[in-house]
Amino acid sequence: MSDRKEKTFWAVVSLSLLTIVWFFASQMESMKTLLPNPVDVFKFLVAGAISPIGQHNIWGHILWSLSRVFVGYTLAAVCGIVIGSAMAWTKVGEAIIKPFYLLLRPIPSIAWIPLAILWFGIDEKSKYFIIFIGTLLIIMTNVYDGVRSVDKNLLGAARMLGAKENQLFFKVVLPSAVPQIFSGLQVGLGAAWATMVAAEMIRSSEGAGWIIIMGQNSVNMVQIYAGIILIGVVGLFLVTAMRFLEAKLCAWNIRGK
Amino acid sequence: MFLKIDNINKTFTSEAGNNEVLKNVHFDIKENEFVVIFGPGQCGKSTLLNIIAGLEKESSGNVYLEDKKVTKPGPDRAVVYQNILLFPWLTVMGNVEFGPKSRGIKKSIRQKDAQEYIDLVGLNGFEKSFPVKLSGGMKQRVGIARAYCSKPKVMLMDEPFGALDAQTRYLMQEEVVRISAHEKRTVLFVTNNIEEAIYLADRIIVMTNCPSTIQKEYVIDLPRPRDYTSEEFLRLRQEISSIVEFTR
Amino acid sequence: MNEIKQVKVEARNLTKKFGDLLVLDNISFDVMKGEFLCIVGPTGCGKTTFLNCLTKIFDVTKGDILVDGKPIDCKVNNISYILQETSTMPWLTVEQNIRFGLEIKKEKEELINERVEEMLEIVGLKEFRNYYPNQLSISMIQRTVIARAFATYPELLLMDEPYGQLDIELRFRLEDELIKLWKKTGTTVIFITHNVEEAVYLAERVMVLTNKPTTVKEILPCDLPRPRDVASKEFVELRNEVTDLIKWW
Amino acid sequence: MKRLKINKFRVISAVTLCVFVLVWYLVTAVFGLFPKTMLPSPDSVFFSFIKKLTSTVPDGGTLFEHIFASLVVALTGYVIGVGVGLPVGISMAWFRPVDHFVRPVFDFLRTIPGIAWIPIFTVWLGIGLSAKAAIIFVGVFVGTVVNVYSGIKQTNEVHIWVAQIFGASKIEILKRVAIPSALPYIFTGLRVSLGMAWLGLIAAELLAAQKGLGYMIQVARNFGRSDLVIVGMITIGIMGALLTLALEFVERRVVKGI
Repeated sequence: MSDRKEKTFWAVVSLSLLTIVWFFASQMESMKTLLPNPVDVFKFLVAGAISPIGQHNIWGHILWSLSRVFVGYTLAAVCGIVIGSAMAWTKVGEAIIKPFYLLLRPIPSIAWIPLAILWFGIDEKSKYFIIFIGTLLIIMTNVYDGVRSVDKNLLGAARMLGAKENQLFFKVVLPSAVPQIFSGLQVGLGAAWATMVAAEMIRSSEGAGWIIIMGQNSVNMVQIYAGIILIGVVGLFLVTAMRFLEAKLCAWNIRGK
Repeated sequence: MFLKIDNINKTFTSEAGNNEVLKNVHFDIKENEFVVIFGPGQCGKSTLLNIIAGLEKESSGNVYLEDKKVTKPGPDRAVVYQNILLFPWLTVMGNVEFGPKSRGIKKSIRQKDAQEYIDLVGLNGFEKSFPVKLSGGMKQRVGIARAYCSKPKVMLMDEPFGALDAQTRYLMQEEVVRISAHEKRTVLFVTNNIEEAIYLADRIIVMTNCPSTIQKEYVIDLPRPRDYTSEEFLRLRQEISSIVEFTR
Repeated sequence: MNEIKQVKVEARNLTKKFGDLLVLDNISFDVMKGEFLCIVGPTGCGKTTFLNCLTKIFDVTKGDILVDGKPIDCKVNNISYILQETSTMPWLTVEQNIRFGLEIKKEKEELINERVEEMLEIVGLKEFRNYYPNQLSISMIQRTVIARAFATYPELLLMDEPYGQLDIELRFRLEDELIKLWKKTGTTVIFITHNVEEAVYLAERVMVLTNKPTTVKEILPCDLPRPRDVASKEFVELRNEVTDLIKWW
Repeated sequence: MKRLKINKFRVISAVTLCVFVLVWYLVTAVFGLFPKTMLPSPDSVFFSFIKKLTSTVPDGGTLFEHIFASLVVALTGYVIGVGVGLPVGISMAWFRPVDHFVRPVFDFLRTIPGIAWIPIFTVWLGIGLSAKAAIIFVGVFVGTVVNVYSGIKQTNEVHIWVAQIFGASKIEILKRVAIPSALPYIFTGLRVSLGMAWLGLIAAELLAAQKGLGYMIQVARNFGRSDLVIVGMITIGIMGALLTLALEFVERRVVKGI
């Protein structure tokens, strides 16, 4: 555990160092308009936590953003696991789904934004859709690879022990793919968060992405920086939460060893 | 006959050409007999075991278990593999009760049963451990308990100790003798280790390398536990080695 | 054996701790020049740690290792290492793998080429020189490793269960090949194995280690004539003597 | 027997695609269930595509001009991002002090999507090439560093031992062992960040641009030209796939034996 302490120590040292450099850089004349004082940014965040920026305070904005991610991501996770499994485990499923998968995969999620707006207007539905589509393909890819890479010998072992064909998928294939499905869910969550920020920056009246874009519109550098830090912190929190969940659910699979 | 291997041939066909691995393999096994198939190289032995297990299809010939033809895998035969093949996401208990569970046996009954076999292989106290936490020898014990727990008529053991180090291997051989004395079963055991063969077998079937055919049979009636250095043991070892091409 | 034997490697009071865990406890021994020493011990007794301490990959907590009376230094001493895991570099061809050690030692190009040809000849991989390891069988891979180790003409060769994963037939062949090379080059070999039969077949002396914390239990001379017969009475007796020493169950 | 089976599934794939296009055609061109601004018919998408090759309506550029503009921006950001990311990732993974100091900052910065930097970069660099390249740079940099770092970290210690015992120095081990063995990861990094570059590009062009594929679909959306939006998306997809293919071609040339 001293390893962990050491890590924390260096994290504190290097992040403080970054803040100090930032502080002195912001004091330089030439940087005045480009780099706000970190103290101001911090003050802005504290103030924003209590009194509203726009229609909500910071917590409200985060909740808005998280709710969008939650809806799009959950849908994508469910569909991704179901469709990905169908594509990997049944030949017919692969024949039907794979062409669409191959066609859609190279299109970045953000390129869907204009079409989404045409289809669903500028309200919540279009944001859900964009987050959904961006996350779906990532999760599908991982589920597909995970299910396909099931150890054939393990299937043989299960058959020898009397497992029937219809039991194999849920008893052997799916559990053995869990680590890879999980890493898909993890990457997918990061992508969902990023897509959400993009969607909010393009059209919204609340949320973490909105804070940044409002900062830009009102030429308020402090607000832009505060928004960016906010996005980073929430993203970090999401990643950590997923790691924690993974450690709980995949105790049998010691990853990275 | 209990288990009848009736003139099995097997040829693998690929773009590179035909690869004949089994040729006219024909023998019978009595109930509760411990038969070791011994032979050099990689060829044929495991394929034969897979055919008996129903995991691979013979090119010609038949396998009969209690006069019924074997066509697909089933719980009347259990395999203990060299690379063990535990389900890594299940605990020791979960692995051992896998067979009865997939046949829908009630939880209280199958767990009591599984516990007995876990105790038998000496893993009491490790029921809740996941396979990653176990050593190679312990994993193979789980594999053996899992195979026994599905109550097979025939145990097929495919070089089960090939990946273990020498000491663990000796220990596991002693364990197999102890366990099979306790739980009488028909065992078909494949190995390329001559000592292991003589130490374990009621009967040794010596096979040639590619394509594998039966070269000779030896009935071993030394009393158990056997002593690797006894006159008899060394004489047998010498004799069997001399008909196999690879020994030094 | 009428020449006077010199001490090649001298281990003095080797002690190694990982944190509070004592792995090696005060180990001392000598290896003679040109000797073939086998080290056996129960599974997980820290044999690999032991070997890694010899080469200072892990720093020892206490004690010294001397080669020819001076502290061991991989940059000065010419040492080769053969491991149990496949240690060929997968991104290099057979030939490039064999060149690897010579290039690090910054040998002259002509010498490198000469040695590579010699080694390819000895291990019989001439036609496979431009193959990558993933195109080769495990036996060819191990032979590449052996060629790489011998190519530098090492004064000291360390082997850590090099044949542990091979099937029995191949192991026999490579063991004989190793003996041939050892006799030819006169290098000093320290060979770690958990396979007692292998140890007794190869060694001039067998050193038995105890379970953790590892100490030296006994050093047995092993002077059967070569080629040795594994089924002979003397061989089996010696083997059992060693087996009894390492039994822990 | 086996060949016949493969054909069967090929047929299913082809039939599914045909049915898809047919249904699409029926609901749009024949039954007109959706307004043109929402879903164009497949044939109109096709003809728009042909026309867009030469036409500059409504966004002031032909398809090729937009592709070219996008490629210049994407590749500029990509090359710089990889150029900086490679040495940073390698030194973070190989030298402990660098790891200690840079890693925490990096771990924090990587959770911020490249898109979020857009307002800052537009203030710093305007809305020209450099701002967009900078946005792409961020994504590419992160993708490269993450993969290179884990690649170097996963160097098999056995290989390091071999080199150490032959007497190699730390720099020599990096050069001869760690980097070559990390090549597959490095290429994964290059591939992942190529995707990032393309994504960042579209985002940047949606928000601030006067040319490029992202700009094109944004303008098409404003005019309610769903057909052009889809043409743009397909082009974006095809270009992305082509770039990936090119990279994979290079990878097969460079990475051997692993």
